[in-house]
Order: sequence, then C-alpha cells, then structure tokens
Amino acid sequence: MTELHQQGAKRTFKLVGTRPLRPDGIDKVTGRARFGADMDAPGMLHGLVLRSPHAHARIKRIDVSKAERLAGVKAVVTRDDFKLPADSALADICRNVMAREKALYDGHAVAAVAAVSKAVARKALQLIKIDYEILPNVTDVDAAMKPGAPILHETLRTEGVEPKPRKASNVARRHEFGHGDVAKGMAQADIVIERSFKTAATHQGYIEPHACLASVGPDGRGDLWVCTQGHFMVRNTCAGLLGMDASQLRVTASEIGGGFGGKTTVFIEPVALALSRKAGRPVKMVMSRNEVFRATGPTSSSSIDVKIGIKKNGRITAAQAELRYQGGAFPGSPVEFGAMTAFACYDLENVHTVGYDVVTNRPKQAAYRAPGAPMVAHAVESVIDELAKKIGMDPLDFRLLNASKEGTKSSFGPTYGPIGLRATLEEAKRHPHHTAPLGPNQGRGVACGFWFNFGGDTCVSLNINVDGTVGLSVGTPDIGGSRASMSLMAAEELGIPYEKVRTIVADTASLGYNDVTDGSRVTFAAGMATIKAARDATTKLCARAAKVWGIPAEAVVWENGHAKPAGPNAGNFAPMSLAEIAAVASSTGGPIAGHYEVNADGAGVSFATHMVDLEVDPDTGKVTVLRYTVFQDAGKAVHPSYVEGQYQGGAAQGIGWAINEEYIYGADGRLQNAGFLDYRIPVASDLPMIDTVILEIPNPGHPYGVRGVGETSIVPPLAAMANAVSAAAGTRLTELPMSPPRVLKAIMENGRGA
Amino acid sequence: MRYEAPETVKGAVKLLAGAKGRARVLAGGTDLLVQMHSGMAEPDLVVDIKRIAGLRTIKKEAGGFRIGAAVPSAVMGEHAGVKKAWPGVVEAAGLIGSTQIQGRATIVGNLCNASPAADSVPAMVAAGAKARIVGPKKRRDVPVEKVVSGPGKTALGRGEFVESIFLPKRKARSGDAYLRFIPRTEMDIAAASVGVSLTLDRKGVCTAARVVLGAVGPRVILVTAAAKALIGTSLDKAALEKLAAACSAAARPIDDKRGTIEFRKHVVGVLARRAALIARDRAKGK
Amino acid sequence: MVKVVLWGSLKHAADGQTEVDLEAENVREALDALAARFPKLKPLLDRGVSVAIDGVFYRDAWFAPIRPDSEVYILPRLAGG
Amino acid sequence: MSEIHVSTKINGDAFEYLCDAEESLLDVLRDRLGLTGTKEGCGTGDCGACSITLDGRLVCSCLVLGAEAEGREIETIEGMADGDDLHVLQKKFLEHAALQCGVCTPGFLIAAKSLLEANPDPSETEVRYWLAGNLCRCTGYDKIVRAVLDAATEMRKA
Repeated sequence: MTELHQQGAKRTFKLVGTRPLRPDGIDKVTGRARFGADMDAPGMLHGLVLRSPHAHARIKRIDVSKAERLAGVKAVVTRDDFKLPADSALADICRNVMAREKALYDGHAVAAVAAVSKAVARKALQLIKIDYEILPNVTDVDAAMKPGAPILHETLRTEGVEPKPRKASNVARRHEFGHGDVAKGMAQADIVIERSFKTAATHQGYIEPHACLASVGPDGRGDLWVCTQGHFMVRNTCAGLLGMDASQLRVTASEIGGGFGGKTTVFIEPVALALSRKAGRPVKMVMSRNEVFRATGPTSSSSIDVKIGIKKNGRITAAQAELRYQGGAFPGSPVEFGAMTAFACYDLENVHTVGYDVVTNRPKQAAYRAPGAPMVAHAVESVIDELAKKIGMDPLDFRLLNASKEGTKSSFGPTYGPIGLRATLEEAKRHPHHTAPLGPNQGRGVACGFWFNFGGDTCVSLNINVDGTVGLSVGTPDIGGSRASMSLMAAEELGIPYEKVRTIVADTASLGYNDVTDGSRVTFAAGMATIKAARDATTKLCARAAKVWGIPAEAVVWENGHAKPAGPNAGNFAPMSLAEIAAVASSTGGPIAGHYEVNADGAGVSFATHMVDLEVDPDTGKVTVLRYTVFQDAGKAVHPSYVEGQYQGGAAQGIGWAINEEYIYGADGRLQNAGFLDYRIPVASDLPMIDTVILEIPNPGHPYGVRGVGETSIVPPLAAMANAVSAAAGTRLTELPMSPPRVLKAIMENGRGA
Repeated sequence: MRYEAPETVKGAVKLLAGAKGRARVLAGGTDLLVQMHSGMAEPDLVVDIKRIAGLRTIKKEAGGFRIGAAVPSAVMGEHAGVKKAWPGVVEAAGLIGSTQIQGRATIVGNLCNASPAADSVPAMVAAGAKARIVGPKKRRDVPVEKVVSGPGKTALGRGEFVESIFLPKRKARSGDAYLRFIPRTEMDIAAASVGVSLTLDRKGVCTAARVVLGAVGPRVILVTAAAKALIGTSLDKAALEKLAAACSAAARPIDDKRGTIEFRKHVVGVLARRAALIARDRAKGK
Repeated sequence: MVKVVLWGSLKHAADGQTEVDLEAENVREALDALAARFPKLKPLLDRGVSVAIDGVFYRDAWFAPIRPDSEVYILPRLAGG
Repeated sequence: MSEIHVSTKINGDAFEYLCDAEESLLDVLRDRLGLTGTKEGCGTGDCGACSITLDGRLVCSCLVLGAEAEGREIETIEGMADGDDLHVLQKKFLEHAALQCGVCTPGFLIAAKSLLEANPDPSETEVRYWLAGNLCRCTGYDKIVRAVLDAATEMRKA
C-alpha cells in the first residue's frame, strides 16, 4: 500500500496525481497490442544469426557457399557486408553486431541468413563453415587486469593515466572523482573499515526478446518495425552502419516488452536491414532467449574496494573507493557513474573514487537501470551498515547524521539543490516497519541510493481536433504507462477530460528527434514538452478566441479548458471552450496544434531508502524475503500507480540481483546459464508484497515538480538485502549473489551456525 | 520429422521398433520439446502416446495404483486416492516445473528423461515403485531404479517404452515424503533432493525405511546406511544425525551452476532429516 | 572570470589541473576556452560531456548561461537505463 | 516433408490448419493463425508468456506440438473477453495497474483464469505459487497478485 507525503507542493492539480486507466490498457489485456515479434509483411523472410561458440577466437575464414545454395535461402551476410564506420563508438557497435577479425565472446554474431522459413534458415546456419583459431579467454574483471591476461584489443591503450601507456591492456579507461584530502581525513578517524566486494553480471531480463521487421527497397528506402527504447536512436545508428540517409529509414517503435536499459542499443536491427537489402524482401528477426542472454547486454560485473573512516560520534571523516567494472568485449562499462554515485548520499569533506573500465570476453554490457550505481551502493552501504553497528548507532540515524542535503557539495562535485534523501530516511524511521519485531534467523537491512536522472532531446506535437479532442504525438516508447501520464499532463494543462486525449508514439518520420526512453527521463522530459506543447496550443486557442471576439490576443487567458477575456477591460464575452474554438478552427485560420522541442535540462537528482526483513535458513543458506518497503522521492507522482510500479519493479530486480541472478561462465568462457531456468529471476512466490511510500519534494526544474523515478529504485536493494542477510546470518556477506551455497559457507565458517 | 499418434500400445511399439533413425516417445513433452527447441534433440520420428486410452488413466490394482504413462502430474495431484497413499510421490510430481508444466509433465517422462535431478524419481524409488515396460518382446516389470542407467540414458531397448508406473499398496503405519533444495521457491531444478518412505510399529519405532537421494550423483542413490540409521529408532535426534551423515557420505555430487559439492553434500543431509520427520508424521496419521 | 572544475580523469589532459579560471558566459564558450587552452582536452570534450552549472546537469546545451559566480563542473556524459 | 492437417477449436471457433511435425502450437497460433496475443518469452516453458488452455488444462503452448491439437479445444487470450465485455480479471488488471510493459499480461491472465476456475478463493500464497511459472520483470508481482485476489472476490460475489 502506498502513502503519499507532499512537501511544499503549491499547485493543486485536477488530474495529475489521479489514477485513471491507461489508454493502451485494453489492447494489452486482450492480446491486441503489437509487440516486436507481432508484425508480418507480405513476402516476408525469416532471419537467423549464427553465433560464435567460442569466447575468444580469430575468425580465419567464413564459407557461406553451401548455405547460399540451399533452396529457400535468399541472403547471407557476414562481416564483408558491413563497412566499418569511422566514428569509434559506431565502429564498436558495428563490430558487436557482426564479428570481424575475432569473435570476442560466446554468442558473438558471425553470420546471418534470411530464408523463406525459420526451418530453412536454421538448416542454412548449419551449412555455414567457420574456421576459428581459438584464443585464450578471460571473463573475470580482476583476472583481465592482471599482467599476462589475454588481450582482447591489440590497439587498446588505457585512457586517463599519465604517461600514456605504450602497451595494450584490457583497461580501457581510468576515471577519478573527489574532493578534499582523504589521507588527512582518514588520519582524523577513530574507526576505519576497509572491505572488498564483488557483484555478478546480471541481465535486464525483459520478457520480450529483441525482435524486428526490416524492409529495404531497391530505391534505398527502408522501414523498420522494432521493439526498442528509442526508435530515433535505432534509425540514426542503423543509418550510420548501413550508409543510409536518416530520412530514408523510417523506424516505428512497436509496443515494447520491457527494456530496463537493455534496449537502448541495436543488435539484430542492422543485420535485418542488411539481409533485407540483399534479399530485396522484408526480413523478420526474433531472438531466442538463449541469444538474448548470450549476445545482448547484461550489466557489468564488479570488484570494488571501499574504505570509510568515522569519528566515534558517527561523523564520516573520509571515504574512498576503487571500482573495477568489466563491460564485456568493448569499452564502455558504466564505471564512471559508479565512481560518481558511490558516495552521493553523503555529505563529505574528503572523498575520492577511482574507476577502471575493463574489457573481457563477455557480451558488451548494455545500460541497466541506473547503470553502474547499484554495485557500488552495495559496497558503500555495506560498510556504512557495519560502521553504524560498530558504534551502536541505528543505521538510519547514522545515515541521517551524514546524509547529503541541500547545499551539500556532492561527492561528484556539484552542489545539491533541494533533495529528498533526509526526507526518505526520516519517513523510514517513522514507519512501523522500522520497529516491527523480528523472529529468530531474521534480519533487517536498510540502504540508501542515488541516481542522477536526465532529460535530453525531446519533441512533442499536440493536435487539436475539430471535435474538441486532442491527439498527442510523443517520440518516446511507452515502456511502463507513459501514455497515461502524458495524457494526464496534457489534459491537466488544457483543462479537458483525460479521456479526450489520445497519446501515440509517433514514428521517426512524423516527429523530430527524441532521445531514448532511458535515464528516467520520459515523465520528466516528454512530460515537460507535453505541458509546453499544450501551452503553445492554448496560446493559439486564445488567439483564435481573440479573433472571434475582435480583441487583442494578449487580452485572452486560458482557464479551466476555456478561453476567457483577461478581465473586465478586455470585454464581456462568454468563455469559449476548447471544443468551441476547435469547431471553428478552419474558419478562424486553420488547424490548431501545439509543438515543443527541447533538450531538457534540470531533471533533478533522486534518492531512495529501502528497508527489508528476511529470514536465512541456517541449515541451507536460503534467503526468504519477508517484508519490503521503498521510500522514494518522486518530485510529483503524475500517475501514482505507475510510480509505485517503478518502485516495486526496481526493488524486485534488486532482490534478484542480491540473491540469485548471475552470469555463470565456465573455464572455456561459455555462458552456462543462458535461459530463465538457471538465470533465476524472482518468481511470484519468491516475493512478498512490496510496500511503497511516495515522497514529493518538487523538482524546481519541471513545471509540475516531476522527478524521474524509474532507476533510483534499483540502487538500494542490493545493499539493503546484504545488510539484512548479514544481520540474520551473523556474518558479513560481501559477494553477490548471496546464493544459498555462498550464504551457507559464510554461516558455517563465521556465522551463528559455527 | 514424422509425428505419429497411435491409439494402441501395439501400434506405438510397432512404430518405435520399425523406426529408421532417431525415434522419441512424446508424453508430456516438457523435456523433449525443450531439447528440440535448443537443437539438442532432432528426432526423425515422434510417437505421441497420449491418444492411447489405457495410458491416460490411474487405476487401482492390488491395493496400489497403476499410473499410465500419459497421466500428467496435475491429474495425479487431483487424485484423492494416490494423494492419500503416496503423498510424497504426488508432491514430488507436483514440483516438476510450473502449473503450466504440471498440466503436461508425466512421471514416466520424468523418469525416462533420465536427469539425475528428476524430482519424481527419488520419491518413486523410495516408494518401491515398478515401471512396466512394453516392447517388441513381452511386457516386463522392473523396479524404477533399474530404468535409468546414467545421465540421459535408460535401460530401455529398441522399440521399448514405459507404459505405466505401479505404486504398491501402502503398508499400515507408513508414510513417505519428498523434499528438494532449489534456490528459488519454484521453477528450478533440484540442487539436491531426498525421498523417504518408512513404516513404524505401534510404538512408533521405525521397522522399515527407504531413503533415496537425487541430484547428488549420476543416478538416484538408494542409501541403505541411511535406512539403517532410522530402523529401530523413533527418529530421535541421534538417529536423524546419523541419517544426515549417512546421506552426506553417500552423496557423490558435482560442482556446477546449481551448487557446489560441499553445499550439496551438506544440504542432502538436512533434507533427509526434514523429509524423514514429515514421513514419520504421515505414518502416524498426522 | 568563472572557475570551471574538471573531473579527475581530465587532469592529465589539462596539465595536471582540475580547476581552471576562464572567461565564459555560456557552456560553449567554456568548452571552447578549455579546448583552446588544453588541446589534448579537445578530443575528450568532443566525445561528449555533461556540464553541471549550479547543480543542474546539461548535455549538449551550448547556450546554457554561466554567471561569474556560477559553480561549473565538467563531468562525464550522463547515460541511463 | 508434407504438412500435417489439424482440425481444432480455438476460443469456441472451429479452425483447420496445416503445420510441420516439429512446429510448436505457439508457432502455429502466432505465425499461421495470426493469434499473436500469445507471446514467446523463452520457448522452453520457463516464462509462461505463451500460456493457453488445452482441453481446459493450463499449458505452455511452446511445449505443445501443433499436431497434438487435433480434435482438442484451445483457449487463448483473444477469447478471454466476451466481445466488448472484458473478463473480470482483465478489468482488475487495468484497475490495479497490474501491467507495465504488458508482454507477460496475456499469459498471466490465462493462468489466473485457470486458477480461479480451480480455486475460486485462493490465498495470496496460493496465487503466488500458481503464478510462479509466469515471469514478470516489471512489476515485482505486487499489483498482479492484488488484481487476482480482487478479481476472485468480485467473481465470488457474482
């Protein structure tokens, strides 16, 4: 159940903050909604990818001649069909979607076919001959950093170190953040705790595998239907990889069956376009679950050292961390975000973090909900918990004593504006969960988390229809109810009923560029653009009314869905409703539409505190979650049900990350659990209800005070779980997942069972 | 691939015996179709036995029950008689996969897939169940533990398949139980499992027991020392400790993605203790 | 003059400095001034950065105003899931 | 290889189709009959997105061969609402915001319907275990479980 706590909200809303049914709901409960794999085209072929079974191998020769000769095969593509782009980021994507000199991980694409049926395509894959020279592999981050480790890229030199290295290394970049003097701060400390932590790579685990339908004609015009978090990103990336004009590639976003960051890049889309171009027919590609695990981005696995010093009274004097994240076969792990967010919750004089971005023979990591932050929060919040215990202070009080607040110089530099961290901690302290009794073998854990959120490029169009209804076009795929929140904000601003607005996700030819649905940005940025587009429309509506009345446009205001004379001096006219103005639009100057384009800034950072009770079976090490409460600042909850949903979903994913989920590699570098059977995401019977408390500390950067909520909720749970398991087991757990074998071992060696 | 759905056992045997290439029996299909999906199995012939009327039923026989090879776990779970007599077997069958899998999966399929971690097998072996094998030669009944010869391998000959499982008459004052360890609450393959069936005398002293381990060796392990630890006791703490130690000692697990050797050896003992107590309570009619 | 703070990793490309005083009234002027003073910084800045002005993050916002007393941080380009 | 002719009933209507011997019922529904409301999340029976009922029994259609459906009755998400009248479960999923992305929703609805037919008054635990074969990555299951419990209450009243 949810509680709402508003602080300083000035504006009263009619619709924002209510819980209407989502406009795409009927389609989604009746099976009518069309997801990535649900679209067909006349003459369509089926495309499949051949993937490397080796973690690291030189590709000496690819022979596709037999496959090409198989009846029903219409096209085969390999590295030879992709020209390596000059831009280095695009070149990495190109190498990731189709291996070139080397296969860099188990599952790396090496060829693809398009055939008249899936069965023929499968047969064709078996006819492709690849000569591999198998190379030594490395999948562990610490092993990859050691001298003598197998090198993935001979040309890679570590950036961010001086002097610039001359030898190739698997360390792509070194990042550094902080302020003050950590050595001095540590010297002032009465107690210092230093520990090392590890977290496993986890997959976003969206239920819908990647899927697309590509069609490229001989005139070079293309269409792509795809499940993605950002169809404009898909268009630009694919156009770049295939040498097409952006204008000639129209990308339509299907309904999307989850993404959590994993659908913010491309995998099969450029391959499907290349196959279609070669075959001259539409090509549909749908990944299997096995391919999703082996070849799309999980997040980084990590290895982290944390050291924190405190005075006896609990005040932190210094904090430092070294973070090592492997991001798979290409540079780009989110370690810089890890290093920036590590101590973001604390008001520190002396803080220093260093992050290493490391490549290994694993799939290229993709963004996953607050990329880089949960792992380091796990490490830092574990040490914080231990320090609080050491001085006998309540963990919430300890955090309140040290928490960041408005005016704190953040650990990554900038000074915070109004933030909600302390509010979440105080709310947690007041909550009955905090004082509920615990039974034997049970433990309670709390942890805090931070995420930046961002805005980004956003373009929205709002059309007033002659019947007084409104069509709203946004360019951000609806991944969790955003059509409902956009409709709410448009209706609020226009002063019309929610049901009168229909929000659609427009294709890339119908709207200006929109950044990907990520960074918790949609309700914030697309919401802001929607509000501004609605205001643009009301300005025009007022102008039309002014024309009708024969008074200056400035003398008309928009109120409660009506144009009204601004005051008695403006004239005495009966207010005109939106519908009345719309009905005469053609006669007063033509169609009426509102637009807004912006690179949205001022997203407003977000904080959360999580609290969990769980029980550890001392005989088996199994963890059972008993109670969970999320306290998070939403700025303003536009549709509280979907805000709660984000909180609950983040917590559930974090619970899975904490106790069961992990990428398991053998010595051969092959992924051993590429399926939902052994990659164990939480099932319904694993979880209790997840209680949520929505706090509303308005974001000054948004007209309604909205902050993004999607990502922060996955930052605290890893640590909250670790703190609770450690309390229940009577020994500190430092490695995720806290799987039963690991927990049992800890108990038998150090814990209560010993 | 050819798909056939004969309506008689004879017809099925003929198809299987006469098959050119790889032939597979399709009962619930919850293993076979997964193997086909991943390319691990590419049969030339699939013989669907669900259209054979006699294989879809549970029949009373000699005080026990004969369970047809095409009876899904869900149907077993709805059968009051079997549930009452062999709750451990029914629970084990009820742990195979999700509700959806339960609607299809059969204990015969579970047995013949020959996975070391098959849930229903330790329970069936503990119960002293027999498999009835049909084939080109005459029918034969063999103890369930003799059907599997190794991981993925059975002792079935060409043209043979298991037609039914016979669960014997439940002796007075006896009970069975099955427990497995999985990291989640559902949907996982056992990392270790134990089936226990035991009989008590009027005073509550154990007179007979069968203790069977799953997922801790290439095949299920019937542990005589574990049974001995129980017999002659009323399952006091010392007996249970001995039971656990015997099970841990008998286990021959491997390290893999589902658990470590040391974890499995320990947990199989824990499960044995817990399962034995459930079986005892059932024997006492609790 | 405004004080611009570089995140730690950039100091190698900026003669070891993390704090630079320069003349700039907006983000573009600040980035241009940095690139002009430290040519080694230019490719790193071109790859994309975030600029935090008085606690608010900007990506690619050339004309976001900077006042002489503004707190200005050059930070890695933010991304999200 | 010639295709197999199958006659079956889907959502009360008679259907005939041809399929390959190795083709799953899921592929038949989606690719041959255009019933794409049934989703594929894994193809191995681990996610429940392809849930349907076969002769009234809840199954994963990815683990059924198309050929097996001969003479059987199939129910899919497309048959759940009665024309424009949504099933109580469908209404409750919407009211409780029990879906975010919605791709697992058809499977959950089919599985939940099957639960309430077998057990009209399930406890929270019973709901959770019955639905354990349906994966949802968005919601943490909270709102789904509440929607099912609420639907059960309403259906008992009716």
